[in-house]
Amino acid sequence: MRKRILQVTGLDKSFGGLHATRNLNFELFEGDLNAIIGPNGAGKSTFFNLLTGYHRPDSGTVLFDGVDITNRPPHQITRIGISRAFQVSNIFPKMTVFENVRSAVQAQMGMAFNVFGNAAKIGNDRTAHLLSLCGLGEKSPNIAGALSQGDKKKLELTLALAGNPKLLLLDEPTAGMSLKETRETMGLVDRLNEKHNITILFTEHDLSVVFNHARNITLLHHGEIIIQGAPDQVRSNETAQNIYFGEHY
Amino acid sequence: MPSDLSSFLIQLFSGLSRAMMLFLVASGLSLIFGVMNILNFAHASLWLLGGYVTFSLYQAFSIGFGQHGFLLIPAILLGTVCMFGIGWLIERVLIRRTYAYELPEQLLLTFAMILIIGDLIKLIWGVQNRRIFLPIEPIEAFGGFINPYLFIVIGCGFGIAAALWFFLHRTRYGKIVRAAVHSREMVSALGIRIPAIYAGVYAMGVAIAAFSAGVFLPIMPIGLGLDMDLIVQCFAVVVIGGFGSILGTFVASLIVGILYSFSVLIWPGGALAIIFLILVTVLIIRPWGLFGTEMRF
Amino acid sequence: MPVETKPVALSNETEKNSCIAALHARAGLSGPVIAALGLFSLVVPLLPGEFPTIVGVEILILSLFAGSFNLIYGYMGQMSFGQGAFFGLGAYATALLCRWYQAGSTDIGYMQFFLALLLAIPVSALGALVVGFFLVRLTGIYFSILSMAFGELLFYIVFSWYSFTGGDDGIQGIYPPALLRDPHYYYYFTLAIVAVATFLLWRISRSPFGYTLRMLRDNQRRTAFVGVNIRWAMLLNFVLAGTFAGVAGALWGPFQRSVSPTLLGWMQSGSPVFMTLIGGADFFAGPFVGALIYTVLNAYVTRFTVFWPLTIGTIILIIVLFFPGGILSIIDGRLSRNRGSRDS
Amino acid sequence: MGDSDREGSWKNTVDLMNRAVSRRDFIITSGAAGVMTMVPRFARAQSAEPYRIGVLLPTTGSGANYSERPIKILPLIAADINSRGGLLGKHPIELHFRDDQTKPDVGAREARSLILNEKVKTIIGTWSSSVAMAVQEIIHEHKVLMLTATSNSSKIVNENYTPYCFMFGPTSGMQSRATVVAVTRLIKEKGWKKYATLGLDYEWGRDAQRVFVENLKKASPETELMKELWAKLGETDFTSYISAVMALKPNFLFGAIAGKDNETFLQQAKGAGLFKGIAYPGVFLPVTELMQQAKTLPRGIIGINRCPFFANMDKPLMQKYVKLYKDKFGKEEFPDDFACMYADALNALDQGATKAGTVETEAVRKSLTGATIETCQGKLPIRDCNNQLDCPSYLGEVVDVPEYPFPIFNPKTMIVVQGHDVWVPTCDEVRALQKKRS
Repeated sequence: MRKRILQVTGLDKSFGGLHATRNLNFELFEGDLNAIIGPNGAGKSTFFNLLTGYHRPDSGTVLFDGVDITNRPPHQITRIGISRAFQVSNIFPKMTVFENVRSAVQAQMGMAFNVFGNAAKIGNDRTAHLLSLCGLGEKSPNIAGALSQGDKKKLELTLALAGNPKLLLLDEPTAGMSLKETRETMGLVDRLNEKHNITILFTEHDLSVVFNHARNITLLHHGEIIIQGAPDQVRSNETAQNIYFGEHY
Repeated sequence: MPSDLSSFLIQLFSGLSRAMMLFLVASGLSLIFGVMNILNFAHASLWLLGGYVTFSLYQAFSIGFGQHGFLLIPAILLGTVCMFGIGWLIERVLIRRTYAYELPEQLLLTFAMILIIGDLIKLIWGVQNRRIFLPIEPIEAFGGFINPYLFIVIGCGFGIAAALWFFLHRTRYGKIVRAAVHSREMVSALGIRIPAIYAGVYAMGVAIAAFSAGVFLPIMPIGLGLDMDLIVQCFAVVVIGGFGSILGTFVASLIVGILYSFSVLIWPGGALAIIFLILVTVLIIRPWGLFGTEMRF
Repeated sequence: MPVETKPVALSNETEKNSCIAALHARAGLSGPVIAALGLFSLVVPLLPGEFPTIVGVEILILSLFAGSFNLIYGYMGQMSFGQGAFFGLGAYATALLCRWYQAGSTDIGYMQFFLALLLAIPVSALGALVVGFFLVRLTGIYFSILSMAFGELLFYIVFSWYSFTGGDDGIQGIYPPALLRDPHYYYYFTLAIVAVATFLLWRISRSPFGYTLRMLRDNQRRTAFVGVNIRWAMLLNFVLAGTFAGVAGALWGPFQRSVSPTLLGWMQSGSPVFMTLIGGADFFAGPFVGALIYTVLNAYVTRFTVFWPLTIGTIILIIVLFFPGGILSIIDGRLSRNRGSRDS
Repeated sequence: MGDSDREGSWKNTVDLMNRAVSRRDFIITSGAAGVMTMVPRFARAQSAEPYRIGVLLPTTGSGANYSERPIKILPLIAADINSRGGLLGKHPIELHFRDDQTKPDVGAREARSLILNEKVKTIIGTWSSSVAMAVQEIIHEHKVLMLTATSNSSKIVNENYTPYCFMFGPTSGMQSRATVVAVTRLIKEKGWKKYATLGLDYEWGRDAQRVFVENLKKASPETELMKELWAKLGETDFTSYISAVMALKPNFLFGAIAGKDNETFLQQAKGAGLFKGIAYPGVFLPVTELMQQAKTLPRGIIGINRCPFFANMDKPLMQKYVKLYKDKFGKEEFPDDFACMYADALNALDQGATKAGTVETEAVRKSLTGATIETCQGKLPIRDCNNQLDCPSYLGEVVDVPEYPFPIFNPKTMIVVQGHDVWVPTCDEVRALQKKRS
């Protein structure tokens, strides 16, 4: 029996009367590599925001690894083990790539408030390791703000990994990437899941990516779960096709 | 507390006149920030400069046409036009260059302008206080005396407020300006020339300030350092009302002006502290002000 | 941009070039600049006349003041217009305790004097803690305005609390102990304190916390999502900056022999902003270079004109319009260009 | 300027200087302060070292309004003394202007700069008392003389006393007590029973109000204080205060308001009809204000000032000041209280040096302390326990007269309160107030 790592029950959130999520029930098991799909405005980003404490839910609970994290702020949730990569890259543009990741590593080590240590001597190995893992080793000395769009997304993922997460939330990890970069990134995602045993939940527009990599897919529409299941199940579901695939197929 | 209705009314009108004075100076500040995202530290200094310009125009008219109080009206109007031009020039020559920069540089630029304008006034007009004499006689009202000029001030305040409202809601240019408050991108996407709007708004803000300085000349002598006394209060008003919201500035002016006026009776000496308390409370609970829109940063 | 942390061509720089270049590579432009300033500061009292030493003391104190401000601005990315309040709090804490010790005479013992200086640390830290508690909820322009509002509030309290602070008259007759009354000794005394404080600031700027600040400057949301409590980080930094400003203020009173509420006012809060921008906020050494330039100009320009505001206003205007990175960024630009051409 | 001065005579220098000064704005001169005034050097070989004097007055901010005439008259007085060869006939006076920006720490720094760079032996000035007290510490330490008049906190001569500082005008305490003298007389005359006060909420305003209220309670215990109102420094709109006072309906209002705020208040109070039913005795109305507000000033209010030329036109020194001033700046121009007091200060220095027979600071200081000097208000002694000039305060009703294009105090009813009647009575009491200095 695999361990249940995330359990969401009855999650509700509305903005000014508009329901962004409605009575969401959702769970993830350790080692999952699952995806959430749905048309624009389906509530995917809101769902991530609720999980990571960026928004507070109106009602419902989020249990992570047996801990209730429903109303915790983002930094605590991150420290507990949920990391997040954003759709639009959220990096530290004025620092070098290496400093970006090293700062995040030091934060993960609980040293963010260490006033008298020497930052240049802390966490370098892990930083270098993460950078080479994500294929950014060469770019270490570059200023992050000057990276290409694809490299920024990679850096975004590296920053999320620096938190040493048990659960990694990826919001459209390949948006704006070339085909080659997409392949590299999703390869990395698979490796992270298999070798490093990180549970991963991602959203994606590119359905071929979703069906090739996700083991379990959840379809959201108007903040509600329409269907949940293996890729083939979702692909063949009629409601899903009407809502979503109709436009594509 | 005021013992009877008449003194209550007089105190109310005093508060209204203070409110209108704050509004006239602060509305330009609010407008400039709302549209251009620039905190114009130098606003009160430009206000003061407007006062000096109007003073000199009045002097010149008096020499040309003889002493007459009504000459103040063309002096104020011409002074407003002059300051509109100066405002336009400042935006074109100085402010425009800082749009690419971050907020701090813009703050600093206007901060430097305070110092420069102060010394320029000293160079041109000297250090003496300046005033305009109008033979104002108190009138009887509400069972006491009141300065009739207060009604002119209050009238000007409401007039400018109405004119601004009309401009922003009923004219094409005004609608563009309002749109620019909400989304700069959208306006430029419509193919409207943003730079012209910026220059216009900046100049308009300065012109309103100059207008009010002219209006106050007969009851408020001007001198060096006056801008420093005023600017912090204006900031308070703009922040309480919400940046960019003319309505907010108007309401905040009324709140501050009237509260100040009555607190003079209840807690003499504490009036300023009350303003600060309101300001701090608003900033903590609702940083974007009573009527402002949430921050765009 | 944190130029001092450019690890570009780290290894061959050190081997190839002189000692200065090595320092530059390791510590950016700031390393050699601070080293040069430090060496220069040792010989200032040897200059003819007493006045350069007096200006020197001002430079040292204001350097620390500007350096404390730059923790908030250059590193954390928020513009504080209320830093003068903590400078003033430190100055008043020291002044009040000094006055208490020297009631009835102008003599004060060394221990008492040092205690009075030390008192500035908890007082300004506490002040910054209270103000910071409210302030760190805001960023951007709202941070600036609220910092100014709180500064004015503290100014107003000191200004009107006659029985305790002496109101707007201020407090006069704050003398350091006998030996330190000589400006030369006071200079070296200040130099020692400022050197220690600068070293601490330097360590902070290179510490993990220093990088937490840079993260906050660059991207607050991401900072929260790497697991940093951004409010606490901003608050800690605000308290640190306030404390350093307070130490600077503590040194100011006994040097000027008096304190007054204008030290807390918003125009006073403007001076570290000017200094930092003149020197270059992206450099650790920026505020120090800026303080040097600003203070020397202020001390000598007033001998020739009363239009000091016009002078400094024009300088700031030119810097903002044409050299927005400050003096050091111009030098740094030159250096990197030269190096670039050498390398290629 | 440098060498070109050596050829020209002193007169040319002064002419050059005053041609600039005689523009309506003195500011050009003071703008070039460091350059214009520093080298009134004689070509004569026998002239000894010049006597350098620093003039520290604000030309920035709200205090600047009152610095104009002192800055204009001081070079004239210096030129006059220099026409005799300077102090002791051989030490020509050099004046160095500095702007203290009305900030105490700027004042202290400029004082140090004047002492250390320009080697001044005397500093004349400061407008704000807080600046004066900051400067006092510096001059005491460097043993440099300070002659002050405008900044008149009582602390300067009492609590913060230094033997190097001389006060040439009445202190705020003396002025408030003088006002009480006049007001007590009026209370008896007019049967006033109750009053209110309106003060500016800063040290001077608080101090002036407190001394007035305390002393009035002693002098006329039955007069009731209805309410104390406080306005902030730099208030631009007094309307609320004015209506509050009018609602109280006191017999009279005591105002501790000075400077531009005072003018703002008067202008707004007049428009609001405050003076129609409420007397306003004791408002600070220096000649500066009488001239500047010639048109707007409400007639009939009772003002106080420190050194009005019109009350002393029988004194030779005052005649000289007025003549010097009018010759240079035009018929319509008169020196104000501040100009006269600072002119007195410079003349006193001259007299002190002559009496001492040297320009050495210690000797001059000792010769001035306790001396009786010639001033534009006649022969007046300098108190030996705190260096306070025994100068009177003037209270009078604002009226128009044919002689001047601006109102003055009614010469017939003007009350002159002598300094020694209102200062801290005995020297022992003064010394008890003074703190020990090392």
